[in-house]
Amino acid sequence: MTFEMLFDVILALMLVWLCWRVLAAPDLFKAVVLFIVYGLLIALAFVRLQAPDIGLAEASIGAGLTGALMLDAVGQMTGRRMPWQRKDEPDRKEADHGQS
Amino acid sequence: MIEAAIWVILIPLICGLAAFAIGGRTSRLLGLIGAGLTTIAAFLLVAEVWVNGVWEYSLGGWEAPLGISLRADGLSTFMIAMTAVVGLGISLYAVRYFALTPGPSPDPSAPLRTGAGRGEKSQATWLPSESYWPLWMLLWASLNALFLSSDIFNLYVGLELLTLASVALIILERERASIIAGLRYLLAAFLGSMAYLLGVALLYAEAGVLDLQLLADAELTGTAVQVAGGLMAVGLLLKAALFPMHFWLPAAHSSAPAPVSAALSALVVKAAFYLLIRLWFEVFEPASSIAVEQVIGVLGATAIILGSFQAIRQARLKMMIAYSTVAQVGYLFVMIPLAGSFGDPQDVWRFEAWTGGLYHALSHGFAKASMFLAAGVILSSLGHDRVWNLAGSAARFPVIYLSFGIAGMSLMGLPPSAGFVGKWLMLTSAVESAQWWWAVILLVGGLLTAGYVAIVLSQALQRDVEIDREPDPIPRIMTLSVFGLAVLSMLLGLRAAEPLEFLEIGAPFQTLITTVEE
Amino acid sequence: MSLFLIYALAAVGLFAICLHAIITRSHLLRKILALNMMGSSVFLLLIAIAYRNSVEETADPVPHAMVLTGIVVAVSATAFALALARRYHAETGETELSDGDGST
Amino acid sequence: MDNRDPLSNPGYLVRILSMVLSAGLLAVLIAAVVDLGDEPTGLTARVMEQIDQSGVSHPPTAVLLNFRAYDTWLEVAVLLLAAWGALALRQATRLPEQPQATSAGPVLDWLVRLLVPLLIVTGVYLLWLGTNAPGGAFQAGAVIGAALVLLRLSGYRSVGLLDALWLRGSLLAGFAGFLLIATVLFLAGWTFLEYPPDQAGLLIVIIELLITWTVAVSFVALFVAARPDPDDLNTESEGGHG
Repeated sequence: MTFEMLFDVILALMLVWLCWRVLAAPDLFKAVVLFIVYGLLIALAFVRLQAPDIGLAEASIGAGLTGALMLDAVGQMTGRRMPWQRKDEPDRKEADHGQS
Repeated sequence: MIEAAIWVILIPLICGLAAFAIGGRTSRLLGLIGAGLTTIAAFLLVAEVWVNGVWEYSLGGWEAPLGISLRADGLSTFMIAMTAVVGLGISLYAVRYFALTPGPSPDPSAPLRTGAGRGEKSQATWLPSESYWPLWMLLWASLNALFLSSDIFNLYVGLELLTLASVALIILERERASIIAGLRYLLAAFLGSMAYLLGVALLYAEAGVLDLQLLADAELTGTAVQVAGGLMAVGLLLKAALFPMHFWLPAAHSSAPAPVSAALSALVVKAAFYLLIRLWFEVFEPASSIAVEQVIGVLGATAIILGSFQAIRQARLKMMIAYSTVAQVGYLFVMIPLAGSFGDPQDVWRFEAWTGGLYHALSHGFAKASMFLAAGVILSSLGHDRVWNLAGSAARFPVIYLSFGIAGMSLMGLPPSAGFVGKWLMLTSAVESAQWWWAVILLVGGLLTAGYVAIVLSQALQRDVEIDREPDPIPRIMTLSVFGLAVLSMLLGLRAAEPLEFLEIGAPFQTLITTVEE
Repeated sequence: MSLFLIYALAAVGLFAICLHAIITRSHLLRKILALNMMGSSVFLLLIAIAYRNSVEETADPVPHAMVLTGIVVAVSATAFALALARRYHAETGETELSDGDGST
Repeated sequence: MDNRDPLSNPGYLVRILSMVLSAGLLAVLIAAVVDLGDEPTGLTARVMEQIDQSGVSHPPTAVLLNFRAYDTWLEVAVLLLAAWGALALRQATRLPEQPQATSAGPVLDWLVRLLVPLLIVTGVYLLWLGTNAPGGAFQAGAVIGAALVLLRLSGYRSVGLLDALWLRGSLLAGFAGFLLIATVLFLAGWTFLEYPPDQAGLLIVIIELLITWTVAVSFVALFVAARPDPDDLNTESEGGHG
């Protein structure tokens, strides 16, 4: 087994492990961060498979944009304040209050 | 050559786009124009295929393995024509539906409906009626695109387009129940798409082409092909809501506005069914097996029995009709073991079952659209759709209930309805192939259907009952489209010869067809 | 073992894990994450197939185009699902779909 | 309610059934992949044969925007529907601004001022690159969209500046461009979705430009519209919101 192939095997195993972690990590915020890492590694796998432009799309859309959407959603649905939310921005809770 | 098939996709897209861009009250006009022109184009296509046989077209001038081909055979054109007539009926109905108050849900507190359809200047907010037309046009276009496409990956994109348009229409009124139902539908359909796409990937890896005809000619067999077929079938069954993958359907179909419910039950479910039939009998025929086909048939039979029982138990009319769809979808899939590899290639009853299933799809399309539109009238006029509180309402809108009854007869399969023709063909096939168990299921299903239709009608026909409030008058065009669709589901049974002959054009049973005609 | 086989096996493994997660995880975000990752597992398989189909160092561009299309479709569906899930959460405070409609 | 363990248990039976199902699927899929083997199939050679007539020299771009342009067109429609569906969840026709607040702090502010132009330049470069090298409209649109989201998050005005008409126009541009070009050429007697060989390159560039802009705006719209507007909710306590 060549060194390069070893790299590919490790990358493939990391993908599987990350996927499992994303779906099993108790903390959703952590799960989304891992999801972004997963997206970047998928992009890396695409580059390894001679598809650099698709890797670029996966990194920017699959990991970047989807990750940002997910983070924003986690912020709302777990009540966690995200770094970009100002302190004076009305808290998410306010939108929910009195309804459940 | 006018290439009517291209226009069947282009017209709704152009009108939908214009309706998106302009918005406001103009969108309704554009939607109506789109519906009318698309119907005309659809029937031009029917004439073209009837005269010239199968129509094929390479998009962009790039021939099949490299480019994407469109193909209109009897089956495709049959579905396009059905979509056109049902779609026209739904469009005419929708013109006035979105002008009615208070809308389909008895929730007067929602502020968004103020001004809907009353012609007020409403630049600052999105109104459901305004979004309806462009979305409906896109839904229609995606249906036609699906029926015409001959490329398995293009079909995936078409399926996604159809799903997103459906969900956007379900949530049109922005009500809580419909948002939940839409979300569940979106997730289920997304899962189905992924299974389908994985199948496409395996199939491409095996065969190296994406075109349906080339795949069919390759007569594929082997593990990878069987797995691909299984994945694509499961994905499509999920989208077609075959038991036990129907969990998303009742809520989604019943919580949408009536014209949307009608389109979803009558047309959208059929698109997944159509695609499955096409793949099953053209591409995966050599890789299929009796056992798998019997399993699908059993699922269909279970859907018929359980779906009908659930329909009988429902307290809300729209929910009842939605469960009825679950049951009727079951009939469509009983066709698979009948038309499949149980018999020898030269057994004529396979072809009979195939046409029977498709004719059943046609009759269900008309009947179910009529029923959902009727339920929409009842709901918006009475302000509720509780089955046990319908007493006496038949006197208020007799034509609506008459239509409901006629459509119900077609669902039951009573002669001379179109439902009867479809069911009769499937029954004959079951008897001729000595698969009598399907015949029993078909008959029992008919009785159960009679059960829930009778509940509604017997309630509505009660006399001398106090009604909570005076129902609002119903615009004539709505009554007319409900009635028209129901009558068509009956008339198509009286004149079944031509449509059945039409289905033979390019059907995947060529050897059988010639024997029938000799 | 070829590069194709390594990544293709990883892809089907990812698909199976995601399926399990979609069935058993009830939190909406988790379901959406799993669906999205299921999509990228199929894309990985397609890219591996494209690599397998290489002719003289050029990978098959047809699966590449399919994946690019698929990525955009996946992000559209994901974003739409997120918008619906967030609206649902904001209205009810729920993070899971309840089986409220009494289906079997 | 929110602090409940997100991995709430659906019950043993479901988990075991799901495990069995997934494991079975995995076994079947592995068998399928092994069955496929390493024999190349596919359309590589055919694409390379015809690429000279496509108007672009980068194979994936040729497939996306010429050989299989129909897919790409429908894909833009999918994006349009998602953005439209998400926007239709809210009543307002314009995208709301990020609540105006104090600046994000000098460091972050500086970072944004640096990053945004960089991202936009990268996006345009990717678009230009796409005709003959890895890159393309969707990647470019995503990067520009990211720049716009960043602007928004740091309190600058971006897509909120688009009024209702411009917002619609931007969402529709890619789809409409395709539709217009295809319809006009079709009426002029060409095959549907066929480009005249001389103009193929130019037409593809026009379509790519439009798609880039649409993708960028759609992504921002999806990002913004995903946030529920408190005024839109179907609440039991009506009228409580300003």
